Amino acid sequence: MTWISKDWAMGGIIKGLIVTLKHVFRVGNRPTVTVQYPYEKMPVHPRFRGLHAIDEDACIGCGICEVNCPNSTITIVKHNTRWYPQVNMGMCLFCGICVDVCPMNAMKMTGNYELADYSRESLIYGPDRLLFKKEVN
Amino acid sequence: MESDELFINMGPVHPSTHGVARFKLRMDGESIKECTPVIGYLHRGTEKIGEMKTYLQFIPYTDRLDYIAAFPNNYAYVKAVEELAGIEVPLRAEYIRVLTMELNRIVNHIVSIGSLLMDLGAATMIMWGFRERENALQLFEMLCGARMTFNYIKPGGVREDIPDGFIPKLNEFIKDMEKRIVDYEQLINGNEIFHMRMKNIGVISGKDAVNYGWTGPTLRGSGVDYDLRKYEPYSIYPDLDFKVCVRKEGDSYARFIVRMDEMKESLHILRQVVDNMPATKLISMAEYGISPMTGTPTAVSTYFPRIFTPPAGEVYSRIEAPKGELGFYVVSDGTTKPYRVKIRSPSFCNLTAIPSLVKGLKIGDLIAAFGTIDVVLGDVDR
Amino acid sequence: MLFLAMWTGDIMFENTYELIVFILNFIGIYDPIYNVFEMFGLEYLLRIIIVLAEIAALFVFILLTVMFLTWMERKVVAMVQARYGPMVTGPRGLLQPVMDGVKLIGKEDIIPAKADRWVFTLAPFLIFIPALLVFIPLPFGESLIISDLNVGLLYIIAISAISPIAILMAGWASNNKYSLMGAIRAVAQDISYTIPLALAAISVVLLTGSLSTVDIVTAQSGTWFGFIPKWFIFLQPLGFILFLIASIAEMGRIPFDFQESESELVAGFFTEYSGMKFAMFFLAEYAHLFSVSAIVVTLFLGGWSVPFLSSIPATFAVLIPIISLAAFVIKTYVIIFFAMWLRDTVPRMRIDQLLNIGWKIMIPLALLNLLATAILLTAGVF
Amino acid sequence: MNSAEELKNLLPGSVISTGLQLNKPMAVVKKEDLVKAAGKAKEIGFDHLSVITGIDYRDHFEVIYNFFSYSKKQNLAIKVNLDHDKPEVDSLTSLWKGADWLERETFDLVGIKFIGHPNLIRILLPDGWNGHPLRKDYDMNTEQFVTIGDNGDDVVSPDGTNLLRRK
Repeated sequence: MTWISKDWAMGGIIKGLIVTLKHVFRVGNRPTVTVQYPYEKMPVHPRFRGLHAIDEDACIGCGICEVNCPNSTITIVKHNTRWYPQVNMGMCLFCGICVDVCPMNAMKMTGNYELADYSRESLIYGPDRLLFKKEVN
Repeated sequence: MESDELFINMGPVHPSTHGVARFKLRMDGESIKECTPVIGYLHRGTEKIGEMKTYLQFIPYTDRLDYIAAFPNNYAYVKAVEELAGIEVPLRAEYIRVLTMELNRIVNHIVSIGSLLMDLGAATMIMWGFRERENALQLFEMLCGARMTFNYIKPGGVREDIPDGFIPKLNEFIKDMEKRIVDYEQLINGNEIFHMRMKNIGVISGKDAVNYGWTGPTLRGSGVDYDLRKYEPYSIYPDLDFKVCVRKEGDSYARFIVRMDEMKESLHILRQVVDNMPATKLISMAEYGISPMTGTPTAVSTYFPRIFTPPAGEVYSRIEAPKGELGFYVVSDGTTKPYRVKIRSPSFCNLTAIPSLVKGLKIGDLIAAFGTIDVVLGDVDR
Repeated sequence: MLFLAMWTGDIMFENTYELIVFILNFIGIYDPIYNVFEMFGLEYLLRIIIVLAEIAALFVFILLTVMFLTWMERKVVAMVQARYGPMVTGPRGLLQPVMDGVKLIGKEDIIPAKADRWVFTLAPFLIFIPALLVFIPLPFGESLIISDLNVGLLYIIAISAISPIAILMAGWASNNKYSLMGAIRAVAQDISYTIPLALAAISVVLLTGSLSTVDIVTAQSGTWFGFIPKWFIFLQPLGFILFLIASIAEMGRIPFDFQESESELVAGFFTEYSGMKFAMFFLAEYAHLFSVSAIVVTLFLGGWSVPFLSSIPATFAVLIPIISLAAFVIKTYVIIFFAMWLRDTVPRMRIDQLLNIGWKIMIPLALLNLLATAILLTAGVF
Repeated sequence: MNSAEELKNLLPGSVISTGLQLNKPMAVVKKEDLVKAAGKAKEIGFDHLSVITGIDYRDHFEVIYNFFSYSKKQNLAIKVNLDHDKPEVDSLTSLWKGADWLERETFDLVGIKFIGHPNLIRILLPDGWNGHPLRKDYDMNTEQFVTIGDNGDDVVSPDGTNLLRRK
């Protein structure tokens, strides 16, 4: 006789049905929250750690970022007579230590997160794809 | 009735093993006669990596242990290093750390409850949970630039101060979350089918739970009133008012309810943290000219040299992570790299009990019990 | 005016064939065509062509409905879960089922190496064809019935009892333990829930004294006291609830989706199927959803009968077959929506609990309901 | 008096020395008497075995057991020193069921044998793996590849030429 209980009224399930119905009709601040990703994008916060960017004038190619990178992602390569970091995005942890340790504050991370590519070679971002010039006011 | 035994290999690729856990099941029809967990599919040698990287470089790897809730991992390691080197931390930084960790506890419990319900067949909860989790992840992104692998808590403080507009958004989240928890409770808590699936399933007594080395919400579900935040307080937890959520039953339902209650307690803690946070002048990276990790103390970080060599010694430091007791055993030999890093991960120790927990139950119960133990395979395999 | 005569009962059609003949006659082209066929002594061929045409129309209707149902399912789930659902293909994703079909046709048809090839190939057909055959004696509207069998209800129950065989074949032939367990579960569930289903249906048969679906619907037209529709749901509330629960179990949907139980048995009995064979299982599942909902409507919600239609002005009476079809479809969709809505709310039960409820609660209650109906009927209350 | 000294008072013969592991009391115990000492610790209330750590110090091994008492809210660490040639110590699985996996993990990664363990096999790495990774003399330069053998078991081999691997 353990089967006979007040659970037979299914009060809990009815409660749950009401809550889900409220969602179906979007009653009381229960809006659709997803975004149609490829067509619209969520805003990226300014501190977002995405693809690197290197200030062309500030970077002195000292290699501190290379030494401090946990995954040995960064190598210093020659680019137009000067030395700049090259970042292998396939191995990057996006930890931001390279940004923290840069003595010239030349490295920063941008909000670009769409880094998928077709080959491992194209994931190695050389200085030609990372450098930017700070605008002089 | 005697029948032939059926051997089933559940996992490592299976919808409800939360990643790559594998169970070798010896079945009698639908009942489990013996369950042997096989782990290690996600083993990345984190402890070996810890020996090979400097103290600062290892922090991003701790993010990858329990990737659902990464702030406590950061903090547990950093706390060990700080104890080893005797580093003082600004009060504001401690408040920010507790803020992030409690927010992360909510995120963890949302994911835990959601995936439990999804394993039981009700996919709605995880979608609702991820709706709120998204808001929390937005807050994390605002705070430290990453959504799951933060690398935010550093020895001596945190990486950056909280940005403008963070606190109002956090308050909004707290207010929103309170309403959502009511929704969750209406959806799940009273559901008769849920009761049938969870009550008196996977029962473990408090004594056994302690013997198995269970910690966290799973232990508190068995009636052991224990929370490191309360009884071995660290950071600013002594100043905060919160209660430890305990249930006596020790079954799957009790563990679930403990998580529900802990979310509310975490919201309560968050509100206190927001109210009591010491106001200091915000020093942003841009304002400062150079970043805090280059060796200059800021409002949220004390002096931390780039070449950091703590004195030789060993320390075992533990915190109450969302899944249980997370400990780091760090041995230093006075060089820039730790001599040995041992991670006591809660998921690993909680998973130990699964064979005895599910003996004689059905496959569906194995999934329910496994869901309430709440493991993350990155944390189990390390 | 002939339609009006038809509605008022002066001219009744047994089935769609006679309706088509009548319409062709009304337009005035039936006799010339008939004469052409008679010239070659092939009158029966005309009959066959008409029947084939109406069966083709039925199947197209069912397939379109099923495709729409897959879209609707996803949309309802999305609405509950605060999402959009399919949005890209067609207006609001309406063409998504077409794209799914195209994708599934393009997929490789994999037969596992150790599978029983013939049984493996036969099973999807054996489950798909009965799912369509069920619709033969179902009245979609006034005169819209392929064949009004005098044992219509028996036929429906008998045909739907074929699907466990197909499921068992699929599960066995896949040579996969998950498939086999899913199949065994499905068979156990189907057998235990067909009995209360049939018992609840017999209570309705007692009220009408006929197994013919048309008679059952006709008995439910009209109203009591002018405002309560004469639906059997009001005479048989318990029977309706039992029938609804049993039919959700027959459909194999959450909370009774043991044949699939995604999180336990990966995908149940069709784990190993791919491509078009998988699509046939998928379509059969939704055809089943539609047919079972239609049976619920036929037995308890008055079928195509519209209670207050007699007050409609005679000038609109031409529309009555269409109105009756619309009424039937709307009622069916209400039941389908309920099934989808329930699916998003509750978790799955456990197989032993399901069987317990089936044998210990549903069957005694159904028998009790039958007894009560018989006594009240004999006493002359109904 | 901290908990390590309490243990020394109870078992003067087994505890070699007491000290502090930074801020937590620690007792160094003879390796033969580990089960006795741990059993005594469990008796006086240290019911939670938090972690088992094995450390390779090149000349010797150390195994450290961290305990906690739920009733007293106190910590205790027990350390045993093992020879480098014969890293063997008694298992604590008879006292704590939770020690099972922790010991297996220590065996797997550090290579310390726990005598009396019911099922001392590798847990994180596949059976047949060469070496114990957390030893200081572990060969980091040899790659080992894991494939599935004919009967479904993991097969470890240093030869990865047959694997589908892109460079």
